[in-house]
Amino acid sequence: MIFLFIIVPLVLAALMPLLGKISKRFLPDLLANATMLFLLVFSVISAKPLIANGGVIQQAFWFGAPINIRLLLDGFSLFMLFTISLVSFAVTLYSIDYMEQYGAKANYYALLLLMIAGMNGLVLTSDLFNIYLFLEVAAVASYALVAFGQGHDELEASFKYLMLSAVASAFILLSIAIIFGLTGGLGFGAVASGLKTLNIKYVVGFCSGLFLMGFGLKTALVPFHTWLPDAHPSAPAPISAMLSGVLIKVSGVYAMMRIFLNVFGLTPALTTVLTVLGMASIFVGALAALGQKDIKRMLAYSSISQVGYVILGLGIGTPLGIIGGLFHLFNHALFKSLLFLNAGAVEQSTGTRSLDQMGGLAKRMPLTAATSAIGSLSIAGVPPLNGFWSKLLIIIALVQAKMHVLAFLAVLGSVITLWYYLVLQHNAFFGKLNDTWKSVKEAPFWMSAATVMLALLCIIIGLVFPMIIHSWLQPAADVLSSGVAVTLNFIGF
Amino acid sequence: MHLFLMIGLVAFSIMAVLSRDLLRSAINLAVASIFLAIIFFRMNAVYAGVFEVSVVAGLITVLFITAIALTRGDQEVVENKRHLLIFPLFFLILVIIDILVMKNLLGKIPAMVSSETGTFGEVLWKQRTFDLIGQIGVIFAGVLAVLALFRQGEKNHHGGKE
Amino acid sequence: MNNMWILNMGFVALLICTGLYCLLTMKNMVKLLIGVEIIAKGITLALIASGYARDNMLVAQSLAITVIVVDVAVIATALAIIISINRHTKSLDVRKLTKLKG
Amino acid sequence: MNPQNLSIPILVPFLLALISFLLPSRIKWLRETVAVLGAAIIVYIAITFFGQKETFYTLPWLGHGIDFELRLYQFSQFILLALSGFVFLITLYSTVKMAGHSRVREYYGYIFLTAALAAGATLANNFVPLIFFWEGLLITLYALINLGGKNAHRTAVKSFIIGGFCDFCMILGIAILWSQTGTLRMSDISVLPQGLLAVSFFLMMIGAIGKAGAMPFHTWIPDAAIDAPVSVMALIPGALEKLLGIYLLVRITLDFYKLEINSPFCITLMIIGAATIVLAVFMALIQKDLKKLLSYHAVSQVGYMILGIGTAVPIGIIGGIFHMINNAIYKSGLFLAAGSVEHQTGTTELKKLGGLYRAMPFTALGFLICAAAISGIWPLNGFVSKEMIFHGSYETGYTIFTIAAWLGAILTFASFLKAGHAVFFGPRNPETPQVRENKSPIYVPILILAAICVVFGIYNWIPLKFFLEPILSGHLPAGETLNFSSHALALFNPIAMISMGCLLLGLGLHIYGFKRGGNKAYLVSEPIHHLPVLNTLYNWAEARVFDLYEQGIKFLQALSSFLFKFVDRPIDFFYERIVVSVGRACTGILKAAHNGYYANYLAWTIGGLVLIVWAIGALLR
Repeated sequence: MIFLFIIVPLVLAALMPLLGKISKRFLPDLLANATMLFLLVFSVISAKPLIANGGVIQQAFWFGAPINIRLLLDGFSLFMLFTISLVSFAVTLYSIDYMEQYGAKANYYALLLLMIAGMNGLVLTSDLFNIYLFLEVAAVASYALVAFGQGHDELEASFKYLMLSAVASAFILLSIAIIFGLTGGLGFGAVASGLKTLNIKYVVGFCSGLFLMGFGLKTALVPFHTWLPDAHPSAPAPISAMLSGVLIKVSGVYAMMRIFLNVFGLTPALTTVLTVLGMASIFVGALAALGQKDIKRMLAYSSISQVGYVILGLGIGTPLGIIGGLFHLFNHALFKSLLFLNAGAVEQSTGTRSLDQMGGLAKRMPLTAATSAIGSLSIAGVPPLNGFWSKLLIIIALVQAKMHVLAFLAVLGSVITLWYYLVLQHNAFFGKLNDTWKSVKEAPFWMSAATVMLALLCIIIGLVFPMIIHSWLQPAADVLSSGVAVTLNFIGF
Repeated sequence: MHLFLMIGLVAFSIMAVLSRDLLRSAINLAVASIFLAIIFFRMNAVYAGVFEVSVVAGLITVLFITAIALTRGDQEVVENKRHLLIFPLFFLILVIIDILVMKNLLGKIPAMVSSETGTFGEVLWKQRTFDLIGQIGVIFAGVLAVLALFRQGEKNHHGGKE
Repeated sequence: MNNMWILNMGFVALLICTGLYCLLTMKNMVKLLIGVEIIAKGITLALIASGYARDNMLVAQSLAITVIVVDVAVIATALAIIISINRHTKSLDVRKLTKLKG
Repeated sequence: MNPQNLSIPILVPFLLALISFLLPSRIKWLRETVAVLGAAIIVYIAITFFGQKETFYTLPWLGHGIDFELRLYQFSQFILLALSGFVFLITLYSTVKMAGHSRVREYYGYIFLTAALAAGATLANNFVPLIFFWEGLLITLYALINLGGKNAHRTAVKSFIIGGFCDFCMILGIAILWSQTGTLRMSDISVLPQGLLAVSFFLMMIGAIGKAGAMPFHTWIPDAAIDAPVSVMALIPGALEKLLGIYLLVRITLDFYKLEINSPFCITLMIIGAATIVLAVFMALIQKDLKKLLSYHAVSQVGYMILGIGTAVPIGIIGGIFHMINNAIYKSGLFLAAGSVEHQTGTTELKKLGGLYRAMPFTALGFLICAAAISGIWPLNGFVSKEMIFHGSYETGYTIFTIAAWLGAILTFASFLKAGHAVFFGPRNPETPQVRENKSPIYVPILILAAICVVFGIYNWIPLKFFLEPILSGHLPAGETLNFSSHALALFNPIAMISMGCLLLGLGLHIYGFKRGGNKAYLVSEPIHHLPVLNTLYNWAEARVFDLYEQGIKFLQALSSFLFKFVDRPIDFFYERIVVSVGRACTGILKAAHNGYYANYLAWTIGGLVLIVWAIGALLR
């Protein structure tokens, strides 16, 4: 039952406020973690065998009677489901200790679960309008979560995020309305076949421009990235991890790629625009990160830069590029959430996010420093960690596609990445211990558990990445690279 | 008639933007909503029209007015008067571009035939069931968001950064 | 029928641009929200117009209702944020919200 | 045997390493118990693996021939058994010796990690996993040396760089081999060393002998003898590195490349071997510190193995391999004995020791047997393997190498007479405190190793028949059989007579030096030390003139100061002024652009939209 992916977090989110009345901490902690663990295991054990022979459409049942909810599960959506579940499990684990300081844990978990339900719904649907709808579910929950601290910064960030995001959603919906007006359908299959018979490339181009802007804003592509450096640092650390780790990818990259590759079909024009935007993101993000003093803001800019790589890889549209892009998406989900969680641990222990005030924390927080070093090296693309392989795949794909200049620029961007991560690592964890932090303690158990888990995954995946590519990425990439054809098979829907 | 309603809709929207009093803006917006609702009725979209009137013209306006009342009394933000001059210019250019583009498009978009049967309820329940799940999610999210934002800090109130 | 759709879309464009103008130039946060609301109206109109053009009214209506519900949630959240900001800064001016930059 | 079981010898020590890292240090005996039991399990696994049929295991990994392939056959079974035996003995020994060390948790973790990596390197049947395990050993070695005293870090870096250089050569060699043969599966490769392949042979040979610690890649070993914990010395340079390095060398010379007797490759190997024997033993002779003396012998003995393998005649090769295992046994025994002495007296300087045989009878007994074995005294194992090497080198016709080996034998015996005399006999040094025998976990491993020395010497058919002859069995012309045990202990042939003569010479040398040195045993080598030409050479050697690493460092320092002035400064100017300022300017512009105004951000967004729609329109045209 794939439907459980949506309904379980939704029901639990509804129950959370009631549970919060009974038990302030224990029950919400337990249930939220149990849910995430269930989703993670479910996605690996139950859902994976379903797609052994390609995508399936599953119908939901209501008391034995079939109802009109048909969920599309294929390699791509399963891959995203797995990524979401993995990161959110780490995040809930981390939240057990971290969210104590904010209070209202039940409310927090309810919003987090809603966000996950929204993302899962987005990933599983096969209908344009539902994409918009579930995107909004996740987005509304994320506005509240960004502002969860109720401080001035949080509210300011959340307001800008909301206002820009609302415009983006509006443009996405406008584009959907136009397509609805042209084809009269909303399902992927109906739209794809309708557009095929209509042959109106300029209007489709206009619509893809609107989608690009809308989903690009959710993805934080330059020049639509402006909300991200405000919103991601202001959120509580687990939410930063969630937003940077998965939300921008699900509501941005997934939706964009699903529509462009499987519904519209990738045109050379789109490839050009996507690669240029990806490149711009890489550089703007990296250069802006270089000048940051706030550790979380630096990480946020770095997200822009890394998502640029993902878009660059996917935008090429060749099978290798798609694999590289998806792999980088997954890796970025791992190490960026790891780094945000570490930044949260540092902030909780020291009370500051400013890199200038830190220094030598490795002596007091060895585990945090070590995991953070793994994350930094991985994101900077140092072999044999996972980030290296995905960047390598993207660069090889660029060379294969005869885009040598872009390949060179991608390498250059990676060098800048290494630069500012060395700055981060050096200023925060190495060097002389600042006297202020003599009594700083290592992060509590669950927080360390989450970061260690992610760091270990970074290393293990770096070592066994061919297996990951074979079992998880290849089916996803097959779906994307087969283009519109795969969607037209579901035309009966 | 359709055209007049449309023009009315746009006009009240513009007034909502340009009006310097927030309360008046909100009311103008509600009026624009009513115009939209009438357009919906004329286009056979009865349910959407009812919803537009009750929710947008009603609920959202109430929300706006509550918010305005809650925030009033502090430093008032007065919009620049120049908008009264700039906006018509902007709007004129907009209309010209709009007319040119639309004229260009007239008759160029091919039509697709699609027909449907059943009643509104059937469609909503049988065909777009998934939307209902999404709606439930959005409503939950909105409610929880408001709860989260207006919660009284328990201990360790984090938001003390004024 | 098709030309009717294009005409409607023209008005949709006008509404959206009005909303964007509001978002771009206005100072008051509540006013900005009104701009968002105007854009939302334009989108709802676009949906209904599309359904009308394709004789797909029932689906279009259910879409429009969903959009309205979504809108309410977004507006409610936004107003909650605005009221919270107002508690901190005693102001509604969006131009004073520039603490996060760089 | 189930192929999947092949990964057990790698995974079990790895798990043990994890457990050792994670065990709480509060419970006192737990860690030691776990370590010893774990080591016993490793030995048990190795025993069950011994004598199994040849087994292959392949786990698909990167594709393109780069897979995780393991192979179990006679040779790797044997090496695996030897490895795990040493790990067990050293662990047992460490329970007492390392008990007071502050970082003992890391120590056991790294020991087991070393065991896992060494097992992996032994079993690997594909060059890429081999390199992976090989490099991993470099890292654990670095970490283990680092556990030592205050200068340990410098030595650790030195060992890391030297090892890294050798490994780099090996990787280069493997890369060439791959490009020429197109396969990375070790069991598939068998080529004639011609053209580029000859280059790759030399490169891989450097990797192998560098691991084994032959000249000129030996210089970190004497330094580590002082700085690293003695059990680490006994395990890694004493046993593991010899086993692995020589194992790889044998694989290279027997399997990967088909070498002719007396081909240039063999001559090169023999030259390296002979030079290593003689030069290192000269250095060993004059050492006044027991551990340092042993470490030079560790280098010198490698020379015998390389010489034996370089002869490319069956008896020489078998002798080399036999010498490898023998050397590992008695050399770790000697190191452990030195550690035992150090544990009680707190020093290993010969000058401060003396007459310990009464106080520490077991240590003394073990040391003496091992010392006799390394000197090649009949009927111990060292005698057997050295005789075979002498025979082998004599058969090639280049008698000069045999003579060099004999010279080495003379000096080895002399230096061990000196060491044994100075430590265990003679008058008690008044400075050394009252000592007594160590606890049994310290002397039992020493005695076990000494006992093996005796058994392998007298009953040399056991190792020869069970361990060594199967290795060569595939490489012989059809119909020929190997039987070395018949003449292994024969005293009455010219070569054995000469060897015995050499030992007498060594004894004479010792007595002469003892008289000259005023009856002070630690001074017996002074006459040789002060011979006219040798003295200068020794002085240079003490000043590390021959240490390629130190010289390389000096050269690099000179080069770097040159580069700093004439290359780096201009580049730095470019970098400072241009790259950084451009970067800073970009960052500044971007920071200014993100000014926090909502309208500004929205304008970007809408501008971007317009631009994109325009671009798509233009591109569609």
